[in-house]
Amino acid sequence: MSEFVFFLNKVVIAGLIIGSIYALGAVGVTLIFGILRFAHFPHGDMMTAGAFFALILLWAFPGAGALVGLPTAFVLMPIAMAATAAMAIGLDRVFYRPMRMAGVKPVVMVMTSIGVMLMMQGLIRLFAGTGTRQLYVDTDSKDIYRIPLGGRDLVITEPQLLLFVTTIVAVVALHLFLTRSRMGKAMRAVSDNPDLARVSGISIDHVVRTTWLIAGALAAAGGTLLALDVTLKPDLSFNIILPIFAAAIVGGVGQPYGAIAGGLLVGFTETLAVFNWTVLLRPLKPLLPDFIEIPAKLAFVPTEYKIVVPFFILVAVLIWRPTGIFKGRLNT
Amino acid sequence: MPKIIDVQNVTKRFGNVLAVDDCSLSVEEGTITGLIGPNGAGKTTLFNMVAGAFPPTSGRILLGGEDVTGLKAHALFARGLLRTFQIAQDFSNMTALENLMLVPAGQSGESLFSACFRRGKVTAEEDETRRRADEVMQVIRLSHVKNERAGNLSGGQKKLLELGRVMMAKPRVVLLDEIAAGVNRTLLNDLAAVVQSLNREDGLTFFVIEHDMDLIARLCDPVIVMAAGSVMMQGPMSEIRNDPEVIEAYFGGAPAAGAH
Amino acid sequence: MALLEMTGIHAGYGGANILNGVSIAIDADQIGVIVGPNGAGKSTTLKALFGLLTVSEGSTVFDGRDITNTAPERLVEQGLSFVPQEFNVFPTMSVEENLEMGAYVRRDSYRHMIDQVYGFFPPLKEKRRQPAGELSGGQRQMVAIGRALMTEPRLLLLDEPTAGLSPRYMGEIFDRIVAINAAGVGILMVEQNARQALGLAHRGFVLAGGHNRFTGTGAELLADPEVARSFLGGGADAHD
Amino acid sequence: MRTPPLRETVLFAGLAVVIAAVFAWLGAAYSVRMLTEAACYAIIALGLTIQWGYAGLFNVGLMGFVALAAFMTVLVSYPVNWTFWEGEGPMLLGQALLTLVIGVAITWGVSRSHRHGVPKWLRTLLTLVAAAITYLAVQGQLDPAATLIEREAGFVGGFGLPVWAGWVAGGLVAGLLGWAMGRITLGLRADYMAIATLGIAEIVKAFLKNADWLTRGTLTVSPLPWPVPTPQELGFVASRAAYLSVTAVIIVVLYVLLERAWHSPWGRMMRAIRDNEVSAAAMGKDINRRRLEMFVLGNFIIGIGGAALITFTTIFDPAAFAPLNHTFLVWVMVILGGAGNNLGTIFGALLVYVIWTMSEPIALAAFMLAEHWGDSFFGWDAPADLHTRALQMRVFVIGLTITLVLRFAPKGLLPEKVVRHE
Amino acid sequence: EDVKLGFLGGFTGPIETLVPPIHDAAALAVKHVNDQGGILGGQLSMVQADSTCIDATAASNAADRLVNAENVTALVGPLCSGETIAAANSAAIPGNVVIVSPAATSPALSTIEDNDLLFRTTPSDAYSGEVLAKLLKDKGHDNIAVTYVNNDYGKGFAEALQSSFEALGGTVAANEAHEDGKADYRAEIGSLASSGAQMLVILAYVDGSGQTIVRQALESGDFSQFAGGDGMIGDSLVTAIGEGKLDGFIGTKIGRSETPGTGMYAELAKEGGLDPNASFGPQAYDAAFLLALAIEKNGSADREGVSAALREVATAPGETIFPGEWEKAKKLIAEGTDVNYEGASGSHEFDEAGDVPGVIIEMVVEGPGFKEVGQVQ
Ligand SMILES: Nc1ncnc2c1ncn2[C@@H]1O[C@H](COP(=O)(O)OP(=O)(O)OP(=O)(O)O)[C@@H](O)[C@H]1O
Ligand SMILES: Nc1ncnc2c1ncn2[C@@H]1O[C@H](COP(=O)(O)OP(=O)(O)OP(=O)(O)O)[C@@H](O)[C@H]1O
Ligand SMILES: [Mg+2]
Ligand SMILES: [Mg+2]
Repeated sequence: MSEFVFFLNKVVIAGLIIGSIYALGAVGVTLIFGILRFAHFPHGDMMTAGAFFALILLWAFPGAGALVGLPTAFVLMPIAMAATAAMAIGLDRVFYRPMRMAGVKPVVMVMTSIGVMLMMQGLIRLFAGTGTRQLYVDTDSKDIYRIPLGGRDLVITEPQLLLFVTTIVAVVALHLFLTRSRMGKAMRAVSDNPDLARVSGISIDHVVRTTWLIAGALAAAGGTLLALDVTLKPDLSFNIILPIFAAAIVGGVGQPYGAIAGGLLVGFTETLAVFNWTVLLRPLKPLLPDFIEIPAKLAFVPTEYKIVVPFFILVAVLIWRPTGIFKGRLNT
Repeated sequence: MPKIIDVQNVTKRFGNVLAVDDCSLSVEEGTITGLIGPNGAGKTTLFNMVAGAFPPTSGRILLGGEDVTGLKAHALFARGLLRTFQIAQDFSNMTALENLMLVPAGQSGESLFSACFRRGKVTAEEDETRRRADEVMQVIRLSHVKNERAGNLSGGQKKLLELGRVMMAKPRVVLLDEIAAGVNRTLLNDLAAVVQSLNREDGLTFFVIEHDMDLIARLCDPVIVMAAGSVMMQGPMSEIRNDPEVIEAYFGGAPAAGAH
Repeated sequence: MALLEMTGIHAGYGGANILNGVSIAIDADQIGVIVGPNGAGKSTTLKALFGLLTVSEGSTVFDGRDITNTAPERLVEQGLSFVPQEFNVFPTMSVEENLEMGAYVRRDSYRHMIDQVYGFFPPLKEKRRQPAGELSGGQRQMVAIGRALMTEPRLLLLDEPTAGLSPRYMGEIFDRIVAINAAGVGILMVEQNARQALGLAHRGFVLAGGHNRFTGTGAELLADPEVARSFLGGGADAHD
Repeated sequence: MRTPPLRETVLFAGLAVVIAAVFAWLGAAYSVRMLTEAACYAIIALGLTIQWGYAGLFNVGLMGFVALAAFMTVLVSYPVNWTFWEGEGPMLLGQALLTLVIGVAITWGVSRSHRHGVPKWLRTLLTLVAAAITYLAVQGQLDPAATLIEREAGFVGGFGLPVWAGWVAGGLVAGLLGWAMGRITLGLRADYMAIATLGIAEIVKAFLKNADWLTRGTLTVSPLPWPVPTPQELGFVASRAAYLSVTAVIIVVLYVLLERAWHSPWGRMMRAIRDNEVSAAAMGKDINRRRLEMFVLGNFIIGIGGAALITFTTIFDPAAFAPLNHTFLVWVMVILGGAGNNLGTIFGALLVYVIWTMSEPIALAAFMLAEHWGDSFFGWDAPADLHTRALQMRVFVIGLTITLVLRFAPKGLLPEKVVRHE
Repeated sequence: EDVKLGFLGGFTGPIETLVPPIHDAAALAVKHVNDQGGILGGQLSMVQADSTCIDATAASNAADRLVNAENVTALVGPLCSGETIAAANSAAIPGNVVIVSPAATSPALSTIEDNDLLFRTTPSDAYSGEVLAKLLKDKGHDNIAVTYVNNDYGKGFAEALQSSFEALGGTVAANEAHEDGKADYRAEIGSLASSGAQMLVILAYVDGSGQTIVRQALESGDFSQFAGGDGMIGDSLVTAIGEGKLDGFIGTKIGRSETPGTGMYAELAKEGGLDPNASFGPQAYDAAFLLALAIEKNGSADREGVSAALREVATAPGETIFPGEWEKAKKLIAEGTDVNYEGASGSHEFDEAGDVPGVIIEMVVEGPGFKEVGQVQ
């Protein structure tokens, strides 16, 4: 039993947490991919920027959290989300819109976005330095819930719970928005055929703004929650942009659910890849004949190969479903 | 006459849509066979399978007596089968002329080695190909836009380009999918004459999907009528035009167009 | 008063002008038909009218208002509606969603229009949940026309509406166009099935090489032997 | 002869002026180095332009090929490690290799067993089992061998052959990997292919980084032998100029051959496939074979360029092939120069590399200037960490330059030309 | 005559958080030189270049710029081992430039054919591993789990630690690599925890994976006892995790014997607004100071002879010079007296290979930060 709880902690919960982070990022990436048709590389830095906005707010209103009994950064997160969304829209105005107007190919947009990414990285470091920071201030303390269960604790922290809740709320809301609302459908229409969308009376600018709004806000949420749970570093998201892309693509480009599925898939493969199965086998020891020895370590791969496992799974999934789990869009 | 295309009990499903339903038909060598039928009858789907765009769910397709079910498009081209597309499929970033020069099979310059190291031979071949492409351009009246990007051509011009490819390739069998839609009628008359001469003089077999009854009546014998995924009837145009079932399904009760 | 008046339009796609002074005018209760050889600039005329490319010279007046170079999304609000010749459906959206997108600018209920379109094209009702990209060529054309009808426009622009439709639907489209027009909607369409189209046109325009070549009533153009020979597939020899 | 076209002339002249300025500012030794590195990148970029510009293949795994080719160069041309050859290592490795060959043969055989009436699901199952057993068996033999080699000899060393042989081997093996990878990923559409290539490249790099017995892993291998005399023998400028000539010859040869190919029916066919696969297939072009051809060829060239680059830096460090930076760099070179235009690609490689390296002194100089002005006009006391921040701003400078250039030349500086026959 | 030194460090890249304090420490030495009379009658300056830590191409390019374009007399070297080798082989050695790395710890550096140009002011990992093993064993830990950042530093350290620890009779239940910079290490911690060990040794960087691993291991309750190498020493670790939660964390830190120099440097650093405990800060100070001494001794800004002079000023015999004592040293050198620099991070008696014998300090977390316990024998 205690071994099973260990499994829950190390695989299920850990996979869910990291998967949710990836998913929050991937939803934005996949939306931008679907509607604006390019891979948005600065997304990770948008997540970082969102967390920095939260940090600034935290300095400004340190007591906000204590009022409701939640971490201050979380309470202030909606404002950070709004700020990041505004920033995303601004970036679009300055950098992407002119390119769109010139009718450039998607790959040129990708390169532009890489340029923007480098600029953002430079700026974040310029203003924030390279050190690590915490999003917990003295007035809050990070609650850690330990639920005793068969000799071992099931451990989950407050930011992790908030992360789950946020992810679920965000996904459901986004689903309703995309399938029910007029705007949501218009977004899909623009991604299908922008010219015809205009002919139908849809304002592309409006749709694009909405896209950035959603993507920016979700990125800020993802960044803030990740920083809350771990730490805030300037290179925080640069390191997770690859898994985020992987999640978006393997889920199916342009498919918000795909992003969720992809995020969780990548999250779980990361945790499963290095899980030591011996732990689960140990309790069976008495049942087994003596000559079978349980090895001390029984994992799919050694930890130094952990980073390749998600990619391995990705390639396998793509061979099985060439356009991702949720049959993504084909950019041609 | 031998059957050059022989479709035997072919079925195609897309999910729960039954697009072609146990369809059997054949095209005899040397004919211009028409294929008509209501929208959504499965005509294009049938063409796609004959041309190797995707395999049938079940059934067999023979080309010149050989079983070609499931072969890829390029392999079928090599066996002398060429198709045109209902929704024009041009190489939009290449010029109209290059769209045609691409077509001839067996160009030695298509091997990387020859392209790099056997320039003389390749150049000579190229000159010949270009000359032929220029001729074809004359026939389809696109000479004035031959150096325009194909993507910039008008809807009808793209259709003409599709037909131009047929003239470049000179295959054994040609599948024409609604070549007339959007083509100016005056020009169409000339094109019909080209098809007829390719058929009579060069012995090309044509299998033609068309909704323009004038053109069908003028070119095709026999005509096959498809409805709901399978063959409804087959015969010369005069018979079909007066068949009450066909009138109901296809001409929509009104006296057949083109009968005036 | 003319519902639509294009005068001396010059426009192009960035390079040389394709249109060199095209003029078109129809009244509110009229059907106008544009015919001409391939590449004459017919589609370009409609695109220029609908704000999809920049007009460099000339003006378009709709219902007394100058709409030259107005963005398409604005025009839809003003009661124009357009079926392009190519790329005229949203391929990954279902048939019904395509129709809903047609009604994007409508704030009132448009359910009745959807039913009307289904009534008009029964195959679409069967396929309402299917993505439009999986439809047959003719079915797509039905979706495209249906989408444009959703706003109940005052002026309907159709670029080759009958291309790819079986004779049955072609006949019905023409009947329908007459009916819509009878309800007071102006119609401007490009057609290659020129004889039938000109047969019901109040105004006919023959374009060639980016110019107006002939203008007149439908009947006048049909009767003109020169027009018939050069643009309508020959006069007498069409009956061979 | 035609007169050279205006745009090309102006751009290359401008670039020449910039390079001359760098010579004047930073001296010949450094400038020749920069040019040599840029030339190596130009070779890599030519490989990528074949894949992306010619064939529309979205390869973001190019650092995997570079790493592999660099490793092959080490294996072929690094001096022989006699301790390894005299020990038991070769024998143990031989056994592991034999096991691998047998295992692969059995797996391959099993995977084709459906032709002999074995049901498909059973075949899949058997194949997986055979593959797993092979993996375990090889692993079981390799582990002790690796431990032994690492302990006694460090790593296997090289074969001491000439450097050019290493480069060719590097290109060939990169091409071979491309072939295997292409078989798996070429069916995928651009975006999906991108992540698949990236994934496979990461796997290759992880292997190179962690197989210490083979590559010395994070301990790195250095100094790598050069194909021309080293700076210690000839001095910086002369030896680097010699190296630069070698890479320049490679570029010229590649350029001439690629131009020929591009303007022949082969090039036309590739453009057609890139434009519209469905239609190209209907015109009788074997899409998959041709794309594989392109992919392999491109990777061969990428491999050669990568081998040349790593040889030039004198160190093989498997951790150094960071996934993003270099991949971006080469992509930006291709796109900014003009995908599908060989001259544009070479131009882009030179220009972007100059920007890349100059961003640092420029950022420093700019900050210095700011400090100076701030001090003299406003009595501003510059923060102590100004220099470190300045260096971090280099990424900003690079990003800004990229976005600006793309903004004003969105199709690249020398865009692909539509081939016209007059 | 003015003299120019070069400073190479990974201002961008995986150790970008560590580099600024290291650079500032070297800059402090330069400041001391200039404040106390300058060098060779002129001023000492230091130019920087970004060597990125992981990217060998960028590192050798950056080194080359300093060597060939900036014409520096000597280099305060790159910090990661790979980039140090790259910089040395492709620019410094052919350019006859002395290169002193304050932080490259890989044993591979000792064996390079360097014409006696490559030095370092930090001992190699092999030694640190040995000492940490002994320390842990002495404290009664018999069963440990080790996780290291997968680079030359982490790997060399971990291997040395494992072999020494096992030689002392302890058990290394798990010894696993992890990649730096990931957002989450729960899976790795799980794998380590499954080994059953109670003590987790982390060989990583305090502002990188190290901090995250400590935090997540604490939160999950998998480990309660921690130890780490020099990369983990930094008060920011305690600040980030929370005061009191890490008490008892055992650390080792390279090279600051209780010579008077240590204390003097601590004073000077505080005066200059720097953290005296920053990883590799004292080593960087020493590297720059030593090079300044060597150049002064050599009598010109030329590269020729710097290497020999460096050995002279660093090693006994001679009048002892401590950090900050530039004026005194300058005077002694002018008089022709032999000097011996005893630095902030040790006495720097270079051996054949240009390495210094290690001095390892035991550190422990107490209250708000790390405390020195003393030199490990
Ligand atoms: N990829 C697909 N997925 C699902 N259904 C499809 C697909 N392609 C075609 N169909 C369906 O199969 C049926 C037959 O289509 P097909 O294109 O063959 O018709 P057609 O006879 O060519 O009609 P038209 O004259 O309008 O071109 C249609 O109902 C269509 O909706
Ligand atoms: N996007 C474009 N860019 C450049 N030129 C174009 C573009 N679209 C069309 N053209 C050119 O404009 C001319 C007129 O095209 P248009 O589409 O208006 O013809 P059309 O009269 O509608 O012909 P069709 O009956 O064949 O549809 C053609 O010569 C075509 O090559
Ligand atoms: Mg069809
Ligand atoms: Mg048109």
